[in-house]
Amino acid sequence: MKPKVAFYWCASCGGCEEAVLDLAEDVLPVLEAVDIVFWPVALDFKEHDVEAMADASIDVAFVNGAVRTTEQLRMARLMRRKSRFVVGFGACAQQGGIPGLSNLTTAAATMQEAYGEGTKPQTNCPVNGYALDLPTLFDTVLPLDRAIPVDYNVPGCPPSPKIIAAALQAFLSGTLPEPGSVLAPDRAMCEECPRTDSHPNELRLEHFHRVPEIVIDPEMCILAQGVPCLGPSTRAGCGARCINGNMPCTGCFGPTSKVRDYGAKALCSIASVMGCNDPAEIDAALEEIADPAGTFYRYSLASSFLERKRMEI
Amino acid sequence: MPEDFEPRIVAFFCNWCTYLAADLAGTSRIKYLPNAEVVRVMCSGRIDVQFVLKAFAKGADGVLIGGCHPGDCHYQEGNYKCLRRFRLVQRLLKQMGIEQERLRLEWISAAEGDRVRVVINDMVQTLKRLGPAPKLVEQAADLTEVNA
Amino acid sequence: MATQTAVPTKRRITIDPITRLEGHGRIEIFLDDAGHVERAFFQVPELRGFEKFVQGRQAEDMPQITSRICGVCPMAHHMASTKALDGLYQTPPPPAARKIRELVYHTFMTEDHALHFYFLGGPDFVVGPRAPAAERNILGVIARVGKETAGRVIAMRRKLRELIAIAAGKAIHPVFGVPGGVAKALNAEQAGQFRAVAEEAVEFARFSLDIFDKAVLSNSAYVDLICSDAFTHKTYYMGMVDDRNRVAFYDGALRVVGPDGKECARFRPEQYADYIEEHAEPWTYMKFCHLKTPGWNGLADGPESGIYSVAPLARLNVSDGMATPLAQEAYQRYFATLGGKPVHHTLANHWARLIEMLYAAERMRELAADPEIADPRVRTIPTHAPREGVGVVEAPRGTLIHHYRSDGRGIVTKATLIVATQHNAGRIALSVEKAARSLISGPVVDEGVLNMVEMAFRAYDPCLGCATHALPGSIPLAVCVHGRDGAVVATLRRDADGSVHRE
Amino acid sequence: MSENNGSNGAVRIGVYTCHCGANIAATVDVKAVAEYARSLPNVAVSREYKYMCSDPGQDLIRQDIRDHQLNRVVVASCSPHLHEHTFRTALKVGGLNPFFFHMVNIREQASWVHENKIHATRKAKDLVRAAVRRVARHEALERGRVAIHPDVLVVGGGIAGIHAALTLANAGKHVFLVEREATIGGHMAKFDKTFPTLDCAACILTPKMSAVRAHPNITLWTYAEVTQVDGFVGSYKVTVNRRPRYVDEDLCAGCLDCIEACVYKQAKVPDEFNMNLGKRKPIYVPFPQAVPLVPVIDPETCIQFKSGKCKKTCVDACGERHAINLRAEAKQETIEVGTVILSTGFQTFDAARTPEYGYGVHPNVYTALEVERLVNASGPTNGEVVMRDGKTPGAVGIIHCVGSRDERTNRWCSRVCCMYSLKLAHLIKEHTGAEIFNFYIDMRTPGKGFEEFYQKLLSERVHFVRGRVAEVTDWALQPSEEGKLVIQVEDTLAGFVRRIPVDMVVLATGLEPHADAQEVRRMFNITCAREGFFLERHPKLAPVNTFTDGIFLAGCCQGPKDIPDTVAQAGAAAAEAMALIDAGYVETEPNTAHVMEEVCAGCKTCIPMCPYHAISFMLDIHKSHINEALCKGCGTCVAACPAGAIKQNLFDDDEIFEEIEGILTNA
Repeated sequence: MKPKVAFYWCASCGGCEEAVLDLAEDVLPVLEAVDIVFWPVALDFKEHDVEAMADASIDVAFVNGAVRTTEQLRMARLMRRKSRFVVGFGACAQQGGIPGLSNLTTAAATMQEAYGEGTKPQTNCPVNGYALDLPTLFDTVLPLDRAIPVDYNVPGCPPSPKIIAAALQAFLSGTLPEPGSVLAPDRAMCEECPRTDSHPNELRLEHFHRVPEIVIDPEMCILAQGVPCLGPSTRAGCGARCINGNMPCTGCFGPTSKVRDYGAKALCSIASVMGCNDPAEIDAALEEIADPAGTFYRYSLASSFLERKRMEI
Repeated sequence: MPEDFEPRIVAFFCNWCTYLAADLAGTSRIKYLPNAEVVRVMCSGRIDVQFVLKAFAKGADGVLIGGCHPGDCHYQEGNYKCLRRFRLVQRLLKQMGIEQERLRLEWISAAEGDRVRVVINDMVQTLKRLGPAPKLVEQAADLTEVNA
Repeated sequence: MATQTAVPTKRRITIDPITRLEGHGRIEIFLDDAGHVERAFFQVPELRGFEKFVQGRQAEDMPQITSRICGVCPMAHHMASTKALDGLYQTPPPPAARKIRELVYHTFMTEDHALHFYFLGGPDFVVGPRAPAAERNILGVIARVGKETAGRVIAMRRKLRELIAIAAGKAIHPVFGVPGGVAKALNAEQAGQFRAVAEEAVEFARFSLDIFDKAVLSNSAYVDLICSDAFTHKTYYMGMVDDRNRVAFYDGALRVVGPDGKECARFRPEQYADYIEEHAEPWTYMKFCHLKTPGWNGLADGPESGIYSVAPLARLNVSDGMATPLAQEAYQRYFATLGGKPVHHTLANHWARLIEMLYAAERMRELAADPEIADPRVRTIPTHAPREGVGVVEAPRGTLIHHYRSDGRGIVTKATLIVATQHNAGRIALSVEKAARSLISGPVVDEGVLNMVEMAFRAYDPCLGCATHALPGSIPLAVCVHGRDGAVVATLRRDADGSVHRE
Repeated sequence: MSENNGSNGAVRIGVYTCHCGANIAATVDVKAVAEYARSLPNVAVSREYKYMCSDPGQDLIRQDIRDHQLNRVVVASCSPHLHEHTFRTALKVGGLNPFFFHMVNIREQASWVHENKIHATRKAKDLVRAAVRRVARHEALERGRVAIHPDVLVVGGGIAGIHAALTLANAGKHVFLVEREATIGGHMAKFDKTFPTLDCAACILTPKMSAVRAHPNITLWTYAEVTQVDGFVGSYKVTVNRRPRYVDEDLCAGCLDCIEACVYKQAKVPDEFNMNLGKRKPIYVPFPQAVPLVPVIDPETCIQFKSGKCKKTCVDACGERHAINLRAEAKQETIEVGTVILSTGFQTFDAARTPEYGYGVHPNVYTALEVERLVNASGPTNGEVVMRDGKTPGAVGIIHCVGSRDERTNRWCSRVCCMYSLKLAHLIKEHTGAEIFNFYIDMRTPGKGFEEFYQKLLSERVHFVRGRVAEVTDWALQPSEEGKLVIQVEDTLAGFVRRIPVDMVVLATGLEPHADAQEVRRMFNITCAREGFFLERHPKLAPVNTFTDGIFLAGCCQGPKDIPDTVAQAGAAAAEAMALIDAGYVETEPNTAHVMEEVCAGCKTCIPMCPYHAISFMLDIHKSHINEALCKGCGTCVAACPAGAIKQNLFDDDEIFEEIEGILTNA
């Protein structure tokens, strides 16, 4: 009997689904090998169909997107209950992703920004006699594993075809690593970076550069050029896609298993390779890292130790 | 803020300078406030920014880093690595809504036992003025809303 | 849930996992005592909040951050954002960089239009609106056009997306856009790959138009359907045109024509705020865009209502022609067939889309053949302090506006993002209500009705992915029919595979 | 013996809270702490005991390891710097790997620094909780061994350095003795007699000096300075800069004809060795018994160097030997040694910093060291105590504690001034029969024969006035004061202010660290105490050790002391060095870092982090590698590794995170 597979999405952009489609011809054999019991984007099964299933009757559920609304949380819990394995699929599920940057602000401030002083959407709004409702937003975006227990994660924004295929294969062949693992190499991206050899042995940066200021040499290690590249902090598996686009790694694959807080560690190592000792020189150099939170926690703020900005909510 | 608020400080002291200074303060019976609890590391260069943020995440009201004076590092340059990380993480803390005074870096040599007193007492006063570090409670509210 | 306590349990019936999962595109229909549609609502129930949390970010990070608004058309956001940075830093890209951007962008337009026609919009026509629901999906299309053609579609799309990855790093969430240029030059070999695939793409687009000819235009029933009143709205239209008022995707002026097809505005993208504004309703997170003149007069069409639409239908309506020969032929035939400009038939979007696909492919071919495309000079280093910038492109689904302000260090202080589906929101609501009104009478609602309603909806290819997560056009609808008392008379659902369910 | 590496079975922790007599128990509720520890997870045993470091205390641990199958131990007592080694040894003896141990410092960091028992106890509990969580993550470790290079560097050729060098050399160790001045001997060489025995300094020192010169195991470099020190215990790489003396030590026979032949017929240059009370020539030996007895040419004053127009009579005088080389240049010597003894000595307090005593204003105000030269038979006056005006003083005032025990200058007691003041009083009286007045704050004679010497002076009718002198002035208020220096002082015994006219004033200047002590300390990577003297590892348990393994202290660079103490300390330092050398190796802390190759992606971030070049990049497998022998365990690379691919023994992330959470997890 084919393994039962479910796909589900929370707060995400749809890129993870596109990434699955991008397997193109390759996805077909995989899809034939499994029995997809739930895929809102493509198939007609509804919540009560899932409710009706026996607990743990779905073999594996791939869930992408962060958890940001009560419904997403409720559905995530449902998937958890019905599935033997839940796999966080993509950066948003694993780390909160870019929507996690909302943790630098609040739902109220977000509404204010969008609608100003005028009419604001109401979660419960009678419109001339008709009762309509809208869901509520959390102030804090949660990575999937802070909403429900997650067995595995497939990293990336979006995950690369290579590791998607590998992950599906791992489930089909039952060759699974220990629970809690991230289904990608447990080494930093430099390993697969074509420029890694151009990183000098004794790198000491006196200055940092922001992208607009510098023409990035397409052959040389980007960090060595003074542009904060997070490849050294970031898990491999993407195939150095951004580097091949001649842009620095921004860390969508998250940390290795040895690092607890991606951004803190990335920040720590970037600061370590600085050359200057004088506080004034250090500060001058750091001026070029104008947005540490957005630079080091681009995808991982919601999964960081601090989780969100401390503020009145 | 409650009147009796006692700030909790996690202090990372390097083995060769600041930790010895604390020992000296002890042997000299110098009295200071009991709010700081010390984690000993061999060098301030060992202090990972993760440690600092973990401390804040776990409810520390302040984090104190003590290392050898510039030029005096037992390991030559570890304290400069520490300084660079400190300057950068300060910028991050600001964005995360954590007052920069809550993280403090002090050079205290093995001879400066009294400096330990001055720094810790002063930091405690600062933290009492700032009040407890804002804790992460709001998200729990989100979750309970769903469970309701 | 909070809302449950506020309103009796009947509301829960409308809360359907499908609509929930998609999170979006919920439709609520309320009937009067006579069982006629009194009111229908199209709701978008989520707010992504990008405009807020991008404040404080480095401006140069915006193209990569905002592409995460939508994983379906990330290139559109990436490009609009990159152009906004050009403006922010007052640094136009060097010629090669501009051409590389255009080349990649037209590659993307070709690929995205293909996706919609074959995977999403196609079934309605290729298979047929009245075909059994179970067949009315991509598999049905494959059955009709043959496996070999299907394979061609998949392969074409893959090649196009691989090209995008070569130039932009990634097809999903590209990285190559930087203020005043692109991060990476194309080498001669890569330009060659583009040329080769462009040839194929042109052929592929023509072939797709042929399929449309055979499957749709040769079928008078379909043509009647397209032209039927249920799918017709006389609204304003907006789209981007070049200096000769031909359809433009990457750059140009914004042109607005009225229900009568006459130009009533033509302005530079950065002036958008002088012409359009957003209107909020308490029952949806989606903001409705409308023209400042005549202004917001509720959900109505006609010259008195500021509601307008964008996307292929609109783009063809606002333009005087296409900039490439083959597309121009198709353009003329299109208006000849549909009775001249403007075309108000929502379903004509599908045809217009294919014409645009042909244009995109032809444009791709031109650009790939341009020797300057391989010029290594692809960056201009900004010398001005950043201040404010507006970037506008035509996304597959219509005009996309990114507008940033920053401080002197290039830290974003304010961002306004207007996505295609917001321009269309008013007209989508109209279409849904009109389809409902004209098709539903009495509580008996059958599948046909539902499919008609969805066709109206899907024709816009509403990339709710930009404000929601749904793949374009595949919005499974839940229609809840309420009696006067508000009690639900019926809930029907039309899902992506075309099947319909009554509950 | 077979050692439990802890891998077997569940974690079983023994927690031991020490009273340290009342040191801890007075301020920390030790019972409560032990009680609390018992409630913590994985804790199998929790005890409190009067003195954990005592044998019975250690036996407790050893016993419990056996009886309760403990595989982790926490001791809450004093600073790990004091007893970590003690308890680790106890574990080892108990059959447990010594690194399954963590020490909690509730004395220096709780009981001694806090007053409120509730707070101190709460803090102690927090720290114990943190340690219990931490120690559970500890792993079995082995100490590394570093071979000790048998050669020793002794820096400073005063009596301390001389004695240490000879002791080592006699034991067959090769010693490099480096002295900044042109001769060894240091301050002691300037003294006439030594207290309290009054035996002649030269008689006891000069034989040792020539013994150094003669000793086959000693390489003596005078007129030389250490300029660079690399490496660590066992193998220090040291660079020595030998300044040119322009007279070749190997060729010179010490006939001193060159000095005689100098175009300067009369010595015209102030003679530093004689505190500028005498004169020397541009080519000179500091004093007749100098070692090496090789002249130095002072380029500042030599005509040849200043104008190039000298007849170079010295060169002619040297003749066939060609020992004089006016073109000589500085020589850099690089040596490797396993251990270092610092005996860099002290400088005397600059009397000008106490202007009220008129030094430099009134010609007849002298420092003690100047008087040492005056009373010295080989001094500028051949032992005659005559003042600058040539007169012999009839009354002399000796002012104690100049630059000692003084809030405005140096706060410490210089330990030797009382005794040398008595000595000088005796000598001056002996030489001149003058009336001697000692002005003292307290008379400190805490040494063998010291008090007796004081009594002897009293019997010699030397006057003693207790009181800190207010000023020394030549402003006469009455005829008897005309032409005299008047010492104004409050006699705190008599209880009134006295004005005592004298002819000569001697300032008993104190001892202080060398001006460049800080540079030296940095070079050798050791610590200075607050006042600037080099800091010993422990005042009682390791008085000649520093915090840097293999570097030892002897003499006044560690603090003021007299000759007997200095020599004793020099012997001790030599013994410590020998202990290392004869052991042949030193056991290192296993707190080194290592790369987890399966995680390392070869990003090279770690490589510039290491000040010891312990990290290399292995091109074949494209990963970093840490040479554990070179790693000093600072952990900087561990924090810097962006992938978390480097572990540090004893300070691994797992351990430190547990400690942090432990502290902040309120029970």
